[in-house]
Order: sequence, then C-alpha cells, then structure tokens
Amino acid sequence: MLYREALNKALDETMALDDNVVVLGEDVGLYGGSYRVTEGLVAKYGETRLIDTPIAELSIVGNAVGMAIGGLRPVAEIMTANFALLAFDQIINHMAKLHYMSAGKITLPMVVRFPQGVSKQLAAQHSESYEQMLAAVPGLIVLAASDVNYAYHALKYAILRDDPVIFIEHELLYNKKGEIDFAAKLDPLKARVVKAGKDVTIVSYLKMVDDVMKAVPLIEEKLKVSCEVIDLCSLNPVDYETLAASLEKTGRLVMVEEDHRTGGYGAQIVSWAAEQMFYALDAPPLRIAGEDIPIPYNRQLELASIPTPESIAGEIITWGEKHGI
Amino acid sequence: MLYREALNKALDETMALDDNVVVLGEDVGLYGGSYRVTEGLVAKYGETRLIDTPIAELSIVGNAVGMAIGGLRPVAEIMTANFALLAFDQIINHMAKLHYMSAGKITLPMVVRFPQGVSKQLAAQHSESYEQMLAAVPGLIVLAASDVNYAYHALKYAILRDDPVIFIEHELLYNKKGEIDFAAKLDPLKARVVKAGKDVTIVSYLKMVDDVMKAVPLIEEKLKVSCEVIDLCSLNPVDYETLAASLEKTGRLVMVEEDHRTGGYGAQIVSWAAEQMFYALDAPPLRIAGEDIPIPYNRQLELASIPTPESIAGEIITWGEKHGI
Amino acid sequence: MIDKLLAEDLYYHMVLGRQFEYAAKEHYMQGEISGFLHLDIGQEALSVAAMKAFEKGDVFSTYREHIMAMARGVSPKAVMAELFGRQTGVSEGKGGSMHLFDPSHFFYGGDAIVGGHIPNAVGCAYARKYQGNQSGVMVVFGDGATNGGAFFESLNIAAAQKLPLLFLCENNRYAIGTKITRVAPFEKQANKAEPYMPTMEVDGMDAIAVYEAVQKAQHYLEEGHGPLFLEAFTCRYEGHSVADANSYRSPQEMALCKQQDPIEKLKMHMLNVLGISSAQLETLEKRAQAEVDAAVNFAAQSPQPPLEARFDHLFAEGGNDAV
Amino acid sequence: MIDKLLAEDLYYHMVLGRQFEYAAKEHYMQGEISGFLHLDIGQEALSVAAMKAFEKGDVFSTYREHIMAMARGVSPKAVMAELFGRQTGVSEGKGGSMHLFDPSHFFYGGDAIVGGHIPNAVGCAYARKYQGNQSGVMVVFGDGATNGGAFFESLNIAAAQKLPLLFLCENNRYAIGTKITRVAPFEKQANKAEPYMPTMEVDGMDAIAVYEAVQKAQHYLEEGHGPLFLEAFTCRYEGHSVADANSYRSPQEMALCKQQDPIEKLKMHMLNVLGISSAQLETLEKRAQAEVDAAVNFAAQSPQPPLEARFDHLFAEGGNDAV
Ligand SMILES: Cc1ncc(C[n+]2csc(CCOP(=O)(O)OP(=O)(O)O)c2C)c(N)n1
Ligand SMILES: Cc1ncc(C[n+]2csc(CCOP(=O)(O)OP(=O)(O)O)c2C)c(N)n1
Ligand SMILES: [Mg+2]
Ligand SMILES: [Mg+2]
Repeated sequence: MLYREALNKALDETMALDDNVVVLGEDVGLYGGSYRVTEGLVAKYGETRLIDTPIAELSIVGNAVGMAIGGLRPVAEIMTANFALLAFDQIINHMAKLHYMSAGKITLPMVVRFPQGVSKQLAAQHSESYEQMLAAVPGLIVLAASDVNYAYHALKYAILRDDPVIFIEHELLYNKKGEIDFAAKLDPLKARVVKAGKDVTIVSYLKMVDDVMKAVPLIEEKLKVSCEVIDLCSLNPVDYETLAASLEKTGRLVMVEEDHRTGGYGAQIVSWAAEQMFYALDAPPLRIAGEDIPIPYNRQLELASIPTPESIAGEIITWGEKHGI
Repeated sequence: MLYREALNKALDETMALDDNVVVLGEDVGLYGGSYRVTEGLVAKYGETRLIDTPIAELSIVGNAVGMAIGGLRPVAEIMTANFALLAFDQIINHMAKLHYMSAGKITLPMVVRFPQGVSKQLAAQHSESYEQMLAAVPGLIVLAASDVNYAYHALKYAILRDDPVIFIEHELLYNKKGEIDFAAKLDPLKARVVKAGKDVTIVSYLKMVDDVMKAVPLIEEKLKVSCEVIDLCSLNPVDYETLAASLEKTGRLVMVEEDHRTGGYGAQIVSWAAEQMFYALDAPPLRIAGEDIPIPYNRQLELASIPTPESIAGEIITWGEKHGI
Repeated sequence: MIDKLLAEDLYYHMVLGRQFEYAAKEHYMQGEISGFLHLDIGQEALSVAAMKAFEKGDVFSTYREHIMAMARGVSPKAVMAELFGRQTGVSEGKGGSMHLFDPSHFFYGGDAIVGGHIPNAVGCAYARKYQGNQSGVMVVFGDGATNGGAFFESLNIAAAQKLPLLFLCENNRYAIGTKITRVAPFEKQANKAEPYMPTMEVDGMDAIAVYEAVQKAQHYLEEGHGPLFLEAFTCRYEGHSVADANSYRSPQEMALCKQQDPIEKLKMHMLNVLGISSAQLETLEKRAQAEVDAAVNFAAQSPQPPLEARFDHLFAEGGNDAV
Repeated sequence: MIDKLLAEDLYYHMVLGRQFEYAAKEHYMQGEISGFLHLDIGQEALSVAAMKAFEKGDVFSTYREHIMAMARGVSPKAVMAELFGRQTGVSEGKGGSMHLFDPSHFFYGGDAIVGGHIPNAVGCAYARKYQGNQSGVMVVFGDGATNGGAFFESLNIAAAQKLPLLFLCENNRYAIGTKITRVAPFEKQANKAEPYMPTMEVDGMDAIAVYEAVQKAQHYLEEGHGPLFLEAFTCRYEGHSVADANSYRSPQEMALCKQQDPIEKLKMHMLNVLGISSAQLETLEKRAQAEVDAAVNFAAQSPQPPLEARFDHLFAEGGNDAV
C-alpha cells in the first residue's frame, strides 16, 4: 500500500464511521486531490462531504473552525504548505485558541492536512516546511507522518480526537510503499525507534527518516559505531522520554531536518538536550539542516540546499571523527 | 526622550531625507498611530506619505512590497503582531523571497514595524510574539529594539537599507525613557553588552533585557557571581561572535525570552551554544521562557505565564545552586 | 409586530446594556477591569434587537459584544465577572471583555481579530445546512471588517454554497479613528455584497426597525434562499475603546449622533404608541440597574482563578496529561 | 486600429509563444525541465496582445507567464534557459518557469501564489501615482484568483485610492480541475468588481479585440480616472500543468474550445482583411520556429549555475558579508 492510499483509507474509514467527518479543500472532491489522497471518496460520500473549495486558504481553515463549532469533524486539506501562510491567522488565532479562551466551552475536533517540503524543483514558493512555526503554537497537536503505517493510524487518531491537529505529510512520500499493521495499538504521540543502536542517537522525522536510514550503513562502517534512529512522529507534544532513554545510552545526539537551519524545529530538540541531558552528552550535539536560503529552482542548487543521504553521512562522519566517536 | 519618540524621530528624519520614504498602516496618519509612533508626521508630510489603510494586513504588507518594486521605501506598521498573521503570505512568500527568486533583479527596500508581546491583559489574540517564526525566514533581517538609542539608530538603518527588515517593538516599551547618542556609530546588527560580567552570560532581547537587569542584583547577591548581560538586538543575523566571546569567558549560558518555551526563539541560541560552544560550557544552559499556553486575560494568570524579574531571578538562582555556580 | 411584552424586553435589555457599559467603564477606571474595553453605548438598539429577533439561530460577533451576549441570555453576572477576570466569568477569566463565549446560548464569541470570525460563521452555516437545521447563522461585524479578505471570501463562499447566513454589518462609520469613506470607495458597505446576495438596510438606532428587519431576514434564511446582507447604520458614543480619546470626531458630530439615541427612541414609541406608562418604564430601568449592581457585586466578590488554572483547557481530550 | 505591422508583431509573438510552449513541454518530458510547468497554449491572444497594448506600463503576472514575458521583450533564450534552470536564465536558474522577472521590461513576475501578486500590483500603482507617472499598472490573474482575499482587498483599495491599475482577469473557467461556477455564484467574475470600478469584457481568443480593449484601458488609466476591470474569456488547451491529465474536461468541451483558436482567428483576419499573404505568414512562422530552436539550443548549452551561486542574492546590500 502507498502512503497516499493509507491516508485515503484513514479518511474512508472515519467517514464511514461518522457522518460528521467532512473533507474540504481545493480539488479534493471531483478531482480527487492534487496528490490523489482523496481519490474515490466523492463517489462514496458525495459533494456535501467532499467539499471543493475556492482558492481561499484563510476560509478553508476558517470554515473548518466554524464547522467544528457547528458539530462536524472537518478535515481540511491545504494543497501545499506554503499556501497555508494565508491561513495562519485562522490556524493560530482561532483554531489553536478558541478552546482555551472559551475555557473549554468551544471544542474543535478538526484536522488540517499539510503536504510540505522540498519536492522536485518547485522553487521557493512551493518548497517550504512550517513545523517550526506550528509546533511552537500552544493548543495545536502537530503530527508528522513518515511512513504508511503511521500515516494510517495517526490520521485516524487525528480525525477522531476532539482537538485541533496539524497533520504534516511530505510531498515526496505519497508514493512510498509500506504495510499497515492493523493489529498494532499505535500511540501517535510516541516517538518510534526505527533502528536500535548504542553509540549515536539520530533524531529525525518525516522524509528525513528515510534519508537518515540510507546514510546509516556508511556511518556505521566508517565510524565503527551503531546508530539508534528515532522518528519523532509527534512534533508537539514531543516524546522526550524516548529521547532521554536513548541519549542516556548513547551520549551523542544528531538532529536531522530538511528545513532551514536558523530557527528550524531541530533547535528545540537540541536545546532541550543541552538543558536536560547535559551530563549525559559525551560530545557536542550535531544539527543537520537545510541552508538558510529560499529553495532555488535549479536541481543541483536545490539538492545542495537540503540534507541528502550523502550529506547526512558526510556531516556525521566528519563530526564523529572530530570528536573521537 | 521616549522610545516611541525615538521611533518617531527616526521616521521623521528619514522622511525629510528621502521623498521615497512613505509610511502605511491602520490609523498611522490622521490618528497618529495607535501607540503614537507616527504622531505629527501627517501634518508635515501629508496624506500621500502617511497612508491610512483599511484593516487589511495582507494588503498592507503586499502593497508595501509593490511600492518598493515601484521605487519607494515603504515603512509598514502592523498595529499588533497578532494581526500580522494575516500578512504572513506576503511577508514570507513575497517580501522575503522576491529578491532571491529574481536573482537580485527586484530589490525591496522596506520595513515592517511589529509592536508585539504581552502588554496588559489583552488576552490571547493580542499578546503574541513572532520572532521565532520571522527570524527563521531566510531573506529577512529581523531587529528587536530594547531601548531608545537602539530604536532610533536601528530604525533609520532599517529604512535606509536596501533589504526587507522586520522591526520588532515591544508594546510595553513605548513609554520607556532614554537618551540618543547621536555621535555613536552604532551597528544595528551587533549585539550589545548591556552589563559586563565574568561568571554567567545572560542573553536576551526586547523587553526582557529590562527584566533581566532588574533580576541581576538579586542573582549576583545570592549566587555571589557577576553576570554579563547581552542584548541580541539583531535576531537574524545573530552576532554569534559577541556571544562566543562572552561564553568563552563565563562558561555559563542563560537565555531569557518572553515567548512560549516550546520552539521559542531562544532554542536557536541554546542549540547553537550546545553545538558550537560545547567545550566552553561548564554547566547546562538554562532557558527561561513563557509557558506553552495562550496568554490568559486574568492578570495573575497572565503574569504567571511569562518571565518576570522575580521569576527570572528565582529560576537562575535555583539553577545556579543546583549546578554549583 | 412588536407588542408590549417584546418592547419591554428590548427596552429592559437596552437599558441594562447601557448601565452595564457605564459600570464597566467605571470599574475600568478603578483598575478592576483591564485590557481593551470596547463599549457599545449608543448601539444598544442593534445589539439587543438583532439578538432577540434571531433567537433561534447561532451568532458570531466581535470584541464589542457585552450587550449582545446578555441579550442572548448570558447572565450579566457571568459577563461582568469575565471583565473582572474572575473564575466565575463566562470564560473563567481566560478571555476577558473581547472573548465571551456561550454555546448554551448559541453565542460563539467574542473575536478580537477584525473579520476573523466571519469565516467561522460561514463554516457553522455549512454545518447547519448539512444538519438540515433551518434557523441559520448570524454574523455581526463592523464597517472596518468589510475591507478585509476574510469578509470578501465569505460573501463569495456563502453565495456559492447558498448558506443560511445573515451578514449583519454594524456601520458606525469608523474603525478606531479611520472614517470608512477614507478607506473604501463608498459609505454603504452593502454595495460590496450586491453581486452576491440580496441586501437590506435598516436604521440601526431604531430597535423596532432592527427587530423587524432581522426577523424578516431569519425567515428568508429558513426558506432556504441562501445568504442575506443587512446593513445597520449606528453611532458609538464613546471612543473606540476606553483608552481612545475620541478626538477625531467633532462635538457637533457627536451631538448630531446622540440626537438619535436608541433608548430615547424606543421609550417614545412605548410611551406614545404602545401606551406604556413612564412608571412602568422606570420599573424596568430600576430592575436593570439592580441587575447591573448585582453583577458588579458578584464579580467583585468572585474568586480569582487559581494560578494552576492557566494550564486547563489547552486541550479537550485528557487534559494536560494527554500531552 | 490594428495595422499590418502590428498584426504581424502579434502573430509572430503568438506563434512564437505556442512553439515555445510545445518545445518546453517536449523538454519537460525529456527531463531537462522540471517542477511545475504551466503551458499557455490556447491563450496566446490574451498573453501577447495585452502585453503589447500595455507597452508603457508595469505588468505583474502569474506562474503561467512565459509568453507574456516574451511579448514584453524578454528574450526567448533567457526564458528557456530559466526553464532549464541555467545560469543564463532570466532569474539565473533560481526561479524557474513560475518566476520570470525582468524590471528592464517592466515585468515583475511570475508569482506562484494564486492572487499573491495582486496586492503588489496595487502598491506599484500607488508608487506610480505618487511619482506622477501616468502609464499605470496591469495585473493579470486567473478566474481562480478572484475568490481569494487578496483580490478583494485590492479591488477596494485601488478604488478607494483611485489608483491607475488595470485588473485583467483571464477567465478560462477552470482553476486546476475546479470549474469556476462550482466555487463562485456566477461565471462572470467582473461582477465582483462592479461595486468598485467600471468593468469591460472582451473575447480573450481574439487578439485584435484584446489589443483594442487594453489600449482603451490604458488611456483610461492615463486620464486619471482610477482603476478598471477587464475580463477576458479564454481557454487553455492543455492540462493545468504538464503533470495534469486534463481529465475533467470532455473531448467535446475541448473541441468546442479549440474551434476558436486565437492564432487561426488572427491569421484569417490577416489574410482576409489586412491582405497579408500566406507566404508572409509562413515567413513569420519560420522566424518564430527558428527563434525557439535557438532558445532551446542556447538553454541546453548554457552552464549550470555554480553551487555557490545558491548563496547569492539573499540580500541586496553587502551580499552575504553584511550578515
Ligand atoms: C485583523 C485586525 N487588524 C487590526 C485590529 C485592531 N483593531 C481592533 S478594532 C479595529 C477597528 C474595527 O472597526 P469596525 O470593524 O468598524 O468595528 P467597530 O470598532 O466600529 O465596532 C481595529 C483596527 C484587529 N483587532 N484585528
Ligand atoms: C494561494 C494558492 N493556493 C493554491 C495554489 C495551487 N494552485 C496553483 S494554480 C491553481 C489554480 C489557479 O487557477 P486560475 O487562477 O484560474 O489560473 P489558471 O491556472 O486557470 O491560469 C491552484 C489552485 C497556489 N499556487 N496558491
Ligand atoms: Mg466601525
Ligand atoms: Mg483559470
């Protein structure tokens, strides 16, 4: 099953379960979604539940907030994360705050799906990641789906939970293959140890998890170490327990993210480790992130602007050698 | 002279210098600005240069971008930072990127002024800080004015510089008193050592600088240490040199900010220190920040949600005692 | 038609509203209330009559909503306690003056982002239509909100989807110190809705006219015709908020505007047309004043929320432990 | 009036544009061009004639702008090289298909946020008025952009400030796969501008009609009357971008739309009314094809930007050292 099919399945099952679940966004209905995530659903659930909206992101999220107030469980799709900037007022001032400001009188069971990241040569206005902004907003749950199984379970959880959830997807993952473990009781707020290891903890999320896994064999060979790879899964709240347990064991932290380095999400994880795990750290933590530039169109420039399996391996090996790891 | 008068003076002088400088925003003209920063300017420069806009933040910034393309030097005022969320598409997708995407063919000499922060009981939709979001956007210069002298020099610099600048002001600083040192050659991109010291480096910016300075006597007395207090001034780019020099000396870092802790701007500074200054650090760094909740209206709850001179002193003393400082 | 009982109800709530606002102002001056306090004095006809007439539907409003909340049925005690920031406030002290919410009275704020609540009202109207609920939704906003993208997107979507939504524009001609005609090409903001839906205009200083117009509007929604736009011209007597000196309006302009006082107008109608005695009116006024006094007492004596309460209500599920 | 010379110029650029787009598609399929590639085939009349008629003013456009940029005067070589992502591209390979900028031809993009460039055009129109420059600004956008807040705010501001701005709506009735009438209450988007400014409609498949309408519009702006709205109905022949299979439009609909081919229409006019020979037309066509071939060659042979170039142009002042 593909990642986008897993998302589709999660939508399908929750829509079948509860008439209050509705999906809205640009081209989500008749067209089937620009990444085909909602394909086939309009035939099953009709146009009142697969709502094709105009190109008006502020309203997409703002309407979803109102639908949730009115008793529905809207799942809003933003076609690409960059366009969500138009909806930031609704996301931050409304979606994240109404429950709190009303002392719980208003409840907002809603999800905003966010395809994001550097895809292939879409240039600066179509290549961004906003987890650093959204995970910093109190009142939002922020999940990041790196694989098929998590995508399925976490999206169902997000839709059925009575709180506002930002659900981040990576545009290059839609055709990723995987299996759903239907029997598993997956807690979407817990981090996932993708690979156990004992010398270096590599923390990541979303597409970078795959890139880290590609880099690991080379790193292990060159540095003669064993790496533990952790997928954060939930970017807010963060499962610090899993991170702490790993760092107690390895004493070394590498944080990998695709987004720009300055102010990137990884700064939160590294600063947490510096504050809370200082005495466990045997070496300076390493942050691997994108360059502090808008993403250029040219393919070579684009690839040079973000971490790749090669650059991840290279940076970790250099760092490891420098610090005698 | 008051902080708001210093800003007014900077506007006045640059407007006198260059006809291309225009100011736009809600109530900036006839009304004189909701924090009186533009008071008196409309009488001097007329309504074509002090442009009262409708309540349309997306357009305020979007129009400023177009004015800059057309050869003007617009200074846009956002009445309160929260409303700027409506303009995030223009700030991030346009203001920050057009110069880069056009390979320098388009130049945007423009400033967006940002009054922000927790004032007094304005509640969650009027109390936020967005430096963590904005300082993470490549292509923007982000300055934060903590005092009269900096406010004056830095705003002039921002207006005269050929690049997009976000100029952050704190709503509780407008009536702060101070002197302008007209002779000084101030570099607005350099951090300022507010107070020299040798044992602990306390880094901060905007209003928190004052709160830190209020806390310092108590900290120095209780811990028997001398504190070095640094005002970052420029949040992007960051003057890491000044920070490094201080940490080499003190070996201890405290980062103080008003914004929510998770993903707050200070995470960037602490993560930088962990990566780059690891061997200089004699104790885990300490981050002091606001709680991860929307700001509540009630005064006691509000104050309990953000750092105060007392809480800053308290947290640093506890930390110092714990780590034998 | 407006009968005696209804007129008395409107009058009572308008007087209550005005006295409430004066009391709030007084306690703001004394430091018991803080933040931005936007008084609705002068606009009571609209705030009360629109709410009463739209009784069955859902309402979304702005930061200038004390009187509306009370006309909806929220108790003055709970509103005043909220202004005082107390535990007993309608938002338990978390929201303050600009953020009154009470879904039990189908009142959803209380929003401090100009125009920000309009898309929410659109979404709620969608939900109501989906649920087959015919009462519809009313969204109240100022002239200042009609220049923002949120408003325009909402006109288009509500019309495209034929949603049961009443756009109620409270045009007091000012957004803080900016006169609407300086930032829009005309004074009548209903013009902007014309391409999308039928528009109506009403004298917002005339409670009975407002009542009748909104009642008509609700019937229109109930009949499934889609959205409707109603513009009410009003005048606020005070500054934009208590902090605003109102220096941009001349004494003449203020005097002219106060000549149309909505409470006086309704009073005259009650005395002269409905034959209600001035003694009866006085009884209502006294009851209103007593209610306001009781609200102030209640608020003043209510406890502050405990400090730990600030961590409550971040999430609905599992409280803080869930995260 | 359209004379021979002008007709030849229009024809040349329309043919050039179409051949250019086909060449771009071909090289996209071959992997030389990537990202989103939005072809303008079928809409050449509008893209060329509007640019030619508005020669003196400033232009802001969307991501579907190759032909417009070339009609403005940007060389096909620089455009094709940009699509190839090369150093010699008009944006030095940083922008790609959606981000062509050339201030020397008063062409300011190339914006990939639907509607995002409209407020920029408003600001530029403000600058021009301030500078006493009478030529005005033209902003081109699709039907899909007319549902977004940025568009509406711009109508209001341009009208309130009487700015010399021509809103040119290219209504091809689709935003990707969504038909405009499904998300707006009517097909004619000029309706939305009616409260604010005069509106005009033109057949966007007729180059001469477009030229005359835009010329008239520019005179109107020059005379200082304020903004104007022009709606042109067009049809795109291809999918939304090369990645879109265009499955939402029936073969019948496509056939109908191609019957009005803008190049054929102009050709007939040139042959039958202006008395231009088919040999002359063929010469133009060949010249256009040669230009496209040269552009492809140029692009293919141009160097990739050096990797360090990615750090250039972050700031105008002091390059990277300033920060
Ligand atoms: C998006 C946004 N921009 C600016 C403000 C600041 N502000 C608060 S009220 C107001 C004026 C609103 O005027 P209007 O809509 O006419 O309502 P009125 O106050 O007259 O009732 C402004 C500019 C805000 N709250 N939200
Ligand atoms: C704000 C925003 N939302 C969504 C998109 C994705 N998108 C790109 S083009 C497009 C359709 C635009 O249609 P229209 O304005 O009619 O222009 P056309 O493509 O027909 O020329 C959409 C939805 C975007 N680029 N920007
Ligand atoms: Mg008003
Ligand atoms: Mg279109």
